[in-house]
Amino acid sequence: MSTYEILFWFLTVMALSCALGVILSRNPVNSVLFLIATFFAISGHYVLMNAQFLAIVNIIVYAGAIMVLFLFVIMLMNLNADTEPQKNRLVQFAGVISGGALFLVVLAALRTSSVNVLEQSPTDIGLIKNLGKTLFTQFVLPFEISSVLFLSAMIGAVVIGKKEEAVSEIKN
Amino acid sequence: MTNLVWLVPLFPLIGFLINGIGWRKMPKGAGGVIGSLAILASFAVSLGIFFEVKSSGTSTVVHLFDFIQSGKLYIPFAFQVDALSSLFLLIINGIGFLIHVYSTSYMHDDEGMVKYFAYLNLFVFSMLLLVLGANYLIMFIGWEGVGLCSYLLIGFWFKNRDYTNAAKKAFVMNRIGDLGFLVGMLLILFNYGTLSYNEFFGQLNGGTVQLSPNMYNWIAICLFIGAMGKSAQIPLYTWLPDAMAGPTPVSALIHAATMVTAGIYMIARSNALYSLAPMALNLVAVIGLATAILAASIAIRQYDIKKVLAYSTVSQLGFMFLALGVGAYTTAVFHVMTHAFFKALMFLGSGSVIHAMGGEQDIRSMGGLGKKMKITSITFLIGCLAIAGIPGFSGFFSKDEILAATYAHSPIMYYLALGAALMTAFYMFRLYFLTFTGSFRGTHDQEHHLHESPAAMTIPLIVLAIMSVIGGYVGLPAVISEHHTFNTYLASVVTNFGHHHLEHSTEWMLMGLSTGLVIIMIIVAYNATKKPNFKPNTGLAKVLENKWYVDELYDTIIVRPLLALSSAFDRFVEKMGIDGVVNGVGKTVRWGSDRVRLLQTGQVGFYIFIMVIGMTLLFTISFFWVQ
Amino acid sequence: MILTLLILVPIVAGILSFLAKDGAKAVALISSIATLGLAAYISAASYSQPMAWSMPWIPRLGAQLSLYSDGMAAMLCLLTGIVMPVIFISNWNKEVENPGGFYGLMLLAQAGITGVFLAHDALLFYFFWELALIPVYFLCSIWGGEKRIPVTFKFFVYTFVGSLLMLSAIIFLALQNPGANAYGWDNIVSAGMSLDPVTQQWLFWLIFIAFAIKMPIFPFHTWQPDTYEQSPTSVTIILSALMVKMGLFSVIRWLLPVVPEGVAFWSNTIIILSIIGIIYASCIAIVQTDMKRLIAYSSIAHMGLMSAAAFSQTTTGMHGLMVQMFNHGINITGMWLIVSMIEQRWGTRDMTKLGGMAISAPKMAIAFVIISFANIGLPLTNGFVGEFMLFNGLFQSPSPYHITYMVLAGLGVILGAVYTLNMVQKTTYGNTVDMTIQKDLSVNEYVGLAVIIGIILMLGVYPKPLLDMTAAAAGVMMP
Amino acid sequence: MPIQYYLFLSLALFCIGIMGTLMRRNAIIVFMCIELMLNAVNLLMVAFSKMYNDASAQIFVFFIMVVAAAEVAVGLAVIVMMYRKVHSVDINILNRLKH
Amino acid sequence: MKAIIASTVFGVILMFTGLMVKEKKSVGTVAILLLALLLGVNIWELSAAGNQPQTYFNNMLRIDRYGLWFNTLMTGCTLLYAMLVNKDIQRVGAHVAEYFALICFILCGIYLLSGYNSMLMLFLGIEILSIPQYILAGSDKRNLKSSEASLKYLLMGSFSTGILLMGITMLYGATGTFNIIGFTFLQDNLLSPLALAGIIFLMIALGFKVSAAPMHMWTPDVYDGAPTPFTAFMATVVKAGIFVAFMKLFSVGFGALSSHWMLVLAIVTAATLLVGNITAVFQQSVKRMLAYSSIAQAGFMLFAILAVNATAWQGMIVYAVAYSVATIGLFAVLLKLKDYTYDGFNGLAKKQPLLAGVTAIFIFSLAGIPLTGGFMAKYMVLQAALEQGQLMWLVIFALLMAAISAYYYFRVIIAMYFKQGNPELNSEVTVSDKLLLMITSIIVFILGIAPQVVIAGI
Repeated sequence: MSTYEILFWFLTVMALSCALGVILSRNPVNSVLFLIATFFAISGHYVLMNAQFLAIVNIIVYAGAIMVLFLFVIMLMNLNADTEPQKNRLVQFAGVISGGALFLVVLAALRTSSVNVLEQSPTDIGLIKNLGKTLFTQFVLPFEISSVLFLSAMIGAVVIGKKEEAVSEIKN
Repeated sequence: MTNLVWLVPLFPLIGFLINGIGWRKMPKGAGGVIGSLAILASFAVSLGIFFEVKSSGTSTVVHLFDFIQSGKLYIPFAFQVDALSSLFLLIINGIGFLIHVYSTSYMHDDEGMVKYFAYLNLFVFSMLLLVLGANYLIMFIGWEGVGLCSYLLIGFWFKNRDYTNAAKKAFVMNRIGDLGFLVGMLLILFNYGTLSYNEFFGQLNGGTVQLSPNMYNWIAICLFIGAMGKSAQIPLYTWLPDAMAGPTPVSALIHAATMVTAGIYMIARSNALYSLAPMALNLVAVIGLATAILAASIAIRQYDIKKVLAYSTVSQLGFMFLALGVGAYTTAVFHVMTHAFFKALMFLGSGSVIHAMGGEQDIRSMGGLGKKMKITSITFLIGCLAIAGIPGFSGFFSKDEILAATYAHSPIMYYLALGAALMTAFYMFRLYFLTFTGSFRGTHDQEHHLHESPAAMTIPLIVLAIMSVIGGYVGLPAVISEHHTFNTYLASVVTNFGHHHLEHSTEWMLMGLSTGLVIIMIIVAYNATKKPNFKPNTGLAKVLENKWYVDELYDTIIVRPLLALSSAFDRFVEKMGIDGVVNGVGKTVRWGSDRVRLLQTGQVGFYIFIMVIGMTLLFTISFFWVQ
Repeated sequence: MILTLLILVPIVAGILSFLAKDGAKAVALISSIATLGLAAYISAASYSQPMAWSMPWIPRLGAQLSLYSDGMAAMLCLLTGIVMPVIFISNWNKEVENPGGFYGLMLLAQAGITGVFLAHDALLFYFFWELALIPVYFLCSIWGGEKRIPVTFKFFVYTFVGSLLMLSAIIFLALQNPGANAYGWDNIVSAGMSLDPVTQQWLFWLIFIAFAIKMPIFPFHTWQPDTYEQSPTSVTIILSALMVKMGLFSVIRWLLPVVPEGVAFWSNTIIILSIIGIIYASCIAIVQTDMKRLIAYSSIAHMGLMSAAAFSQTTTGMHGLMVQMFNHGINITGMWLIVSMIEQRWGTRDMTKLGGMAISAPKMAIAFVIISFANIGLPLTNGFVGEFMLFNGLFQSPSPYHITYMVLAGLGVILGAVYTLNMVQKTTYGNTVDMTIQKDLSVNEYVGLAVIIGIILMLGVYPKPLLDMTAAAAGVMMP
Repeated sequence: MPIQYYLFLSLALFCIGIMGTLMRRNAIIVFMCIELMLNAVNLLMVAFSKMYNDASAQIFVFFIMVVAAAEVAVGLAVIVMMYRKVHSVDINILNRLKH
Repeated sequence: MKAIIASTVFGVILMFTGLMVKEKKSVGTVAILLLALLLGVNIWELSAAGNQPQTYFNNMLRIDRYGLWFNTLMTGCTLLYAMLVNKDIQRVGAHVAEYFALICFILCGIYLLSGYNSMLMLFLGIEILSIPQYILAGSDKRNLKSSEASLKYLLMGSFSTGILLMGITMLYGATGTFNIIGFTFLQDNLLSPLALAGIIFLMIALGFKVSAAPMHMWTPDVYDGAPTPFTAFMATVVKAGIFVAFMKLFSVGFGALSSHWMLVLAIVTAATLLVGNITAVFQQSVKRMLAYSSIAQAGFMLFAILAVNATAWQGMIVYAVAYSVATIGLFAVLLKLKDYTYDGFNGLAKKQPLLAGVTAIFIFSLAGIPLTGGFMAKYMVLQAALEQGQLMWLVIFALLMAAISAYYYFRVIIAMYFKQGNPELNSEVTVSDKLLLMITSIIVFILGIAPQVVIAGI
C-alpha cells in the first residue's frame, strides 16, 4: 500500500466525514469550519493529481475568501446552535432517503463505466505556466466574458445591498 | 278529355288558394260559392273522363313533371286515369259537391266559414291526388294530404282542447299507418326499383324479378298497415269516433264517404299484389271481420247520434275489408260506393237534426222529430233501410254480395259477418226510432225551435236518398242478372281472386236468411225503443257503452309508458347521465387543479426535494427501464 | 376569384359595421344581400362544373389558399346566402345593444361558415372552422340569456376539443405525402386512402368526433339544447341552420372519402348511434315545455336521420342528405323566427303559458303551422322529399339490418308528429293569451317568413332544381 | 487509482451536498451545501483532466470557482437583505408565495 | 460576435448613464435608444453573415445564421418590451439604469447561448443569464415577496448549476472534450453510462431553467413574486434563449442519440403539460396564471426539442417569437391594471375597448386559436413532433391539454367582455401605449397568417 494510496484514502475519509460534519453539525460556525476542512481535503486530492496550482487557488479562493465571507455573514447575524432552525425528523429523513436514493441510482448506473486507471506519472499541465498559456490563448473569450458576470454580480451587490426604505407589503 | 285530367285537382286547388289567401277579407257567401263551384267544375270534368273511360275501357298515364330523380330512383308526378280512379273521381266530386252545397247553409253562422271551405277544397284536392296518382308516392302524397286536412277540420273549432286533441290523435294514428305504408313503398322500391303501378304490376305478373311469397306477404302487410290507419281498422280505429268533433258535413265527407275508404282503394288498386299474398289477404279478412263485429257491438250502446254513425262507419269499413280479404275486390269497391251514398246521407241527416236541436247530439233528449222535420226523417229512414240491407235498397246488393263472397270463402266467417250485419240493422233502427218517433224528450225551448232545415240542406239529402235507393242496381246479384255492370266496368283494372260463384239455390237461401233476420232485428229494435228508459248501463252494456275500454287500454299500455320513458330520459339519462359525464370532466379538472395546486407549498426545501425525486426517477427510467 | 369575394365581402362588411355603430344593421343587410347574389351566381355557375381558385400560402408547410365549389358547397353557400338576409330582415325592427358589435360578429361568423363550405385545403378548412366558432361564441355569451356564460363556455370548450383532435389527424394525414400542396384535399384523400385499415380506424374517430360534436350526434349533443336555449335567436338560427350543416358537410367532404376503410368499419356503429339519437331526442322533445329546447331536440333527431343516411353509403342517401341539409336549414330558420316572434310578443317560450295564436295573430299562426308540417316532412313541403330519399338511402344500405334501421328511424317520424303537433296545439290553439304587444306580423317579419314558406312549398312541389344541383356531387361522393 | 474511485467520491460529496440542502433550514448552510456540490464537481473535473491529461478541464475549474464566487456575492447580498427584513435566515418562513 | 461586444458595452454605458443622468425618464429613453442600436447591430451582423456557420476563438463560439436571426428577433422583442413597460420599470425602484444594464447583460447571455460551441460558454451563458435574473427578481426591495422570490430563485438556481456542472463533467469524462461537436462522435450503440448520465443531468439542469416538470416548482413563486415588468422579461425572452441553447445541445450534440433520451424527455414534456395546464385552472391571479401558463407553453416548446428535425428548428423560432410577443403584450396590459385577479378585468371591454381587444388577441394567441401566431407556433412544433414519428400519443395528449388551457385563458375574455365591473387602472393609457399594443397585436396576426416572415430569415 503506497503512500499515494494511504494519502488517497485518508483524504477521502476526511473529505467525506467533514462533509457529513457540515450538514450534521447544529452550529453554523462549525458547519463553516467543517466545510473549510473539506476544501482542504479536496485540495489535497488536487495535489495528488498534480493540480498544484488549483490546490492553492482552492485554498485561497474558497477556504480563504468565500468561506470567510460566509463566516463573516454568520458572525454578523450571530447565528449559533440555539438560533439554528431545525427541520422535523421526518423531513430530514426524507431528505436523507431521497439523496441516498439518487446516490445509489447514479452509482448503479455508472458501475459499469470505463475503468481506466490514473497512473501516478507526474504531469506538468497543472503548472501555472501551462495553465496560464491555455487560459490566455484558448480560453481568452470566456476569461473576458466572465468579466460581464462579475459586472452583473457587482451591480447585484449594489442594487440588492443598498439600504432602501423600510419593508412595506405592497400588492404584487 | 283524359289528358285534361290535371284540371280535376286544379279546380279545388284554385278554390283553396282563393279562399285560403282571402279568408279574412272575403264575405262568407262568396267562400261557399267559390268552394262549391270549384268542386262542381271538377265534377263536370270527371264526368267527361268517366264516360270516356267507360266507353274506351283503356287506362292512360298522364305525365305532368319529374318529381324526384336521383340516380336510378325516378318518380314522376303523373296521374293514372282508368276505371277505378275515374269511378272514385265521381264519388269524391259528386258527394263532395253535395256536401259543399249542404255546408254553405250548415256553416253559415260560423265566422270561419271561408277558412272552412278552403280546408274542404284542399281536402278534395288531396283526395283527388290520392286516387289519381300513377305511383305509390303520389298516392302517399294525397294519403298524407287528406290526413292533414282531416286534422285541420277535426280541430276546426280549435278553441276546444278536446277537439284539438282528437285532431292530434287522428293525425298521429294515421302517421303510424303511414310508416307502414312508407316501409311498404321502400320494400317495393328496393325489390323492383320503381313505384309506378304499371311497371310494378307488370313485374308482378310475369316480370323478370321473382320474389319469395314471403316478401309479397310482407309488402302487402306493410301497405295494409297504412290502410288500417287511414280506414280505421283494428287496432288503429279509435281516432275515427273522436273525429266526430269536426263539423258534421266534414264527418260526412271525410270520415264516411271518401277519406276513410282510401285504404280500400289502395288495396283494390294493388289487387295484383294481394292476389299473390294469401297470408296478407287472410289477415285483411280477419281484421276486417273483427272490426265489423267490434264496432257494431259498440254502436249498440252509444247515445251520441254522431258516435253511432261513426261506429257504424267503422263496422261498414270492416265489411269492405272483409270483402277485400276474401278476394272480392270489386264487391268492396261496390260497397264503398253504396256506403258513400247512404252513410253521407245519414250524416247529413244527423247534421240537419243537430242543426234543428241547436247543437244537441244526445239521442236521449230527442224523439218524435219525424213530425217536425219530414224530409230529414224520411231520407234518414231510407238511409237506415239501405244500410240494414232491405232488398231493393242499394245497401242490400253490395252487402249481400259481400256476405255471399264470404260464405264462399268460409261459412264461419259468413255467420260472424251476418251477426255484424244484424247488429247493424238493430242499432240503426234503434237510432232511428229514438230520434224520429215517439215523443220529444228535450227541453221546451228546444222543442220550440224545432224546424225543418233550409233547402240548401234538404236538397242534398234528397239527392243522396235517391242515390241510396237506385245506386245498387249497377251490381245486381248473379241470381237476378248474369250481367254485373259494375264488375265488368272495373274488370280492366281489378280482377277478383278466388271463385265466388255459388249455386243459385244457396244464394237465394242466404238472401232470404239475411233479409228475414234483418226484419226481425228491426222489430226487436222497435220494441226495445217503444218505451225508452235510460237507466245507467250495467255489465256487458256498460262495457259496450265504454267502447270495450280500448282507449283506456291504449292510454295505459302506450301513452303513459311513452311519457314516463321520455321524462326518464330527460331527467336521468340526459341531465344526470350524459351531461353529468360532460360536466364531470370539467369538475374533475377543477378538482385536480385544486389538489395539484397544493403541491406548491412555498417551501424551497420541498421544491428541491421534488426535484431530487424527479431526478432519481428519470435516472431509473433511462437506465433500468429503457435498457 | 368570385369565390374569395363570397368570403371577403362579409369580412369587410363585418369590420365596417364594427365601425358604423348604428348603421350596422343596414351594412349587414346590404352585404348579406350582396352575398346572396354572389351565392346565386356561383350556384348557377357551378351547376354544370365545379369552380376552383387557389394561390400559394405557406409553401414550406404545404398549405395553400384554395377554394372549391361543387354543387354541394354551392348549395350550402346559397343556403347561407338565403338565411342571413332573412335573419337581418326579420330582425329589422328589433333593437340590440351595441348593434355594431352584434352585426359585425354575425357577418364574421357568416364568413367563417362560408369559408368552411368552400375551403379545399385542410389547414384552411381548420382555420375557417375555428373562425366560425369564435364570433358565435362571443355572440352567445354577450347577447344571450341569463345562464349564457357557463353554457356557451361549455359549448366552446367542447367544440374546441373536437377540432383540436381533428387538427392532429389533419397534420398526420398531411405528413403522409409532404409537398407544396400537402394539405390539398386531393392529397389528403389519397394519403388517407393509402393508409392501412387499422390506422384509418382510429383516424376516423379523431376526425369524426369534431364533426359529431358539431352536428351533434347522440352522445355528444348535450351542449346543444342549452346553447340554443341561452343564445339570442338570430344566433340560434346561425347555429342550427348553418353551423350544424358544417358538421354534416365536413363528414361528406373530409371524412367519408378520406378514411374509407375506417368508415366501412365504423359506419354501423355510427348509424346505430344516430338512430338511438333519433328516438332518444324525439322522446325528450315530447316532454319539453320550452319551445327552444323542444326544437333543439327535434333538430337533434333530424340530424340523427341525416347522419345515419350519410353513413349508409348509398347514392340516394347521400343525395337526399344534401337536399335535406338545405331543407332543414330553411325549415329550422322559419321555426326559430316564429319562436323569436312569439317570445317578443308574449314574453315567454313556455308553451304552458301560451295559446290561441290562431286568433290573436292568425298570419303568424298559419306560417307556424305550415313550417311545423314542413318540419315533420309532410308531402308537398320540402321536408318530405329529402326525408323520403334519406329513408330510401338508409333502407338500401348494404348493412344486413337495413330494414330494422329504417323502421326504427321511421319511429322518429311518428314521434316527430307527436311533439310538433303538441307544440302547435299548445301555442296556436286553445284560448287566447294576451300579448304584450298587440300586433300580428309586421311587414319585415312578413317578408322574412314569406321567403321561407315560399321556398318550402316551391321545393316541396318541384324539388328538381335542388336535386339536379347536387346530383353530381352526390355521385362523386359515392363511387 | 481507478477513475471510479474519484467518480464515486465526488458523487458521494455531491449527494451529501444535496442531502444538506434538503435537511437544513438555514439559508446560509443550504448555500454552503451547494458550494460543497460545486466542489465535488471540481474534484471530478480535475480527476478527468488527469485522466485525459488535458489542461482545459482545470481551466474549467477556474471558471466554476469564478462563477461560484459571483453567485456567493449575490447570494449573500440577498440573504442579508432578507435578514434585514425578517431577522431570520430560515428558509421555511419564505412562504408568502405559494399555491 | 459584434452583438455580444455591443451588448456588454451598452450595458456599461447604461451603468454610467445611471451615474450621470438623474431623472429616470431620460434613462429609460437612453435605454430604448441603446436597445434600438443593439437591434441595428444585430441586423448588421446578420446581413454580414454568410450561410456557413463561423467559429470564433478556437471553437468557443460557433455562430450560424439561425442563431443570429434568433438574436435579432429576441432583441426586437426586448426593444418592444422595453418600449411597452418602460414606465413601469421606472416605477419598480431607484436603480433604473442598472436594471436596463442587467437586461443588456442578459441579452449578452442569450447571444452566447445561441452561438455557444463549448460547454464552458454554455455554462457561462446560463450564469450570465441567471445572475441578473436573481437580482431583477429581488429588485423591488420594498416588497417582501420580491426578495423571497429572489432568494428562492437563487437557491434553486445555484442548485441546478451544480447539476449542470455535474452533467458537463460527466460528458467530459466520457468524451474528453467540452465541444458539442465533439459529442457527435459518441456512438449510438455503445453509449457509455457516463455520457448518458451526463445527458440526463444536463436535461434536468436545462429543464430547470426552462421550468419543465418536475423541476418547475420555482416558476410560479418567482414569476409571481418578481416585479411584474421583470416577470414579463424572464417569462419570455430569457426562457426563449435558454430553449435555443437546450435545442442546440440536444439536436446538434445528442441528436444522433435521440433514442436514448427521447422517452425521458417525452415523459418530462407530458408532465410539464399536465402540471402547467391543470394547476393554472384554479388560479385567481392572472399574473400567477401566466406563470403556470408559461410552464404549459414550455411543454409545447419541448416538442421542438423532442423532434430532432428541420421543422422543429423553425417551429422553435416561431414559437419563441409568437409566445414572447403575446406574453409581453399581455403583461403590458396587466401592468396597466391595479388588480391582477380575474375580477380585475371585469368589464374592461366597456371601459377600455382597445385594451380589451388587444388582450383578447393575445389570449387567443396563447390559447392557439387560428389566425394568431400562437396557433402557427403550436401547429409547427406539433407537426415537427409528428414528422418525428413515434409521438402521436404525446401530440394528442398535448392537444387535450391545449383544450384545458383554453379554459383558463378564456376566463380573462369572459371577465372582460361578458361580466360587469369597473376596473381601475393605475396609469392612464396613453396614445403611444395604444399604438404599441396595436402594433404588437398586428405582429401576432402576421405571425398567424404568414409565419414565413419568421421562417424566411433562417
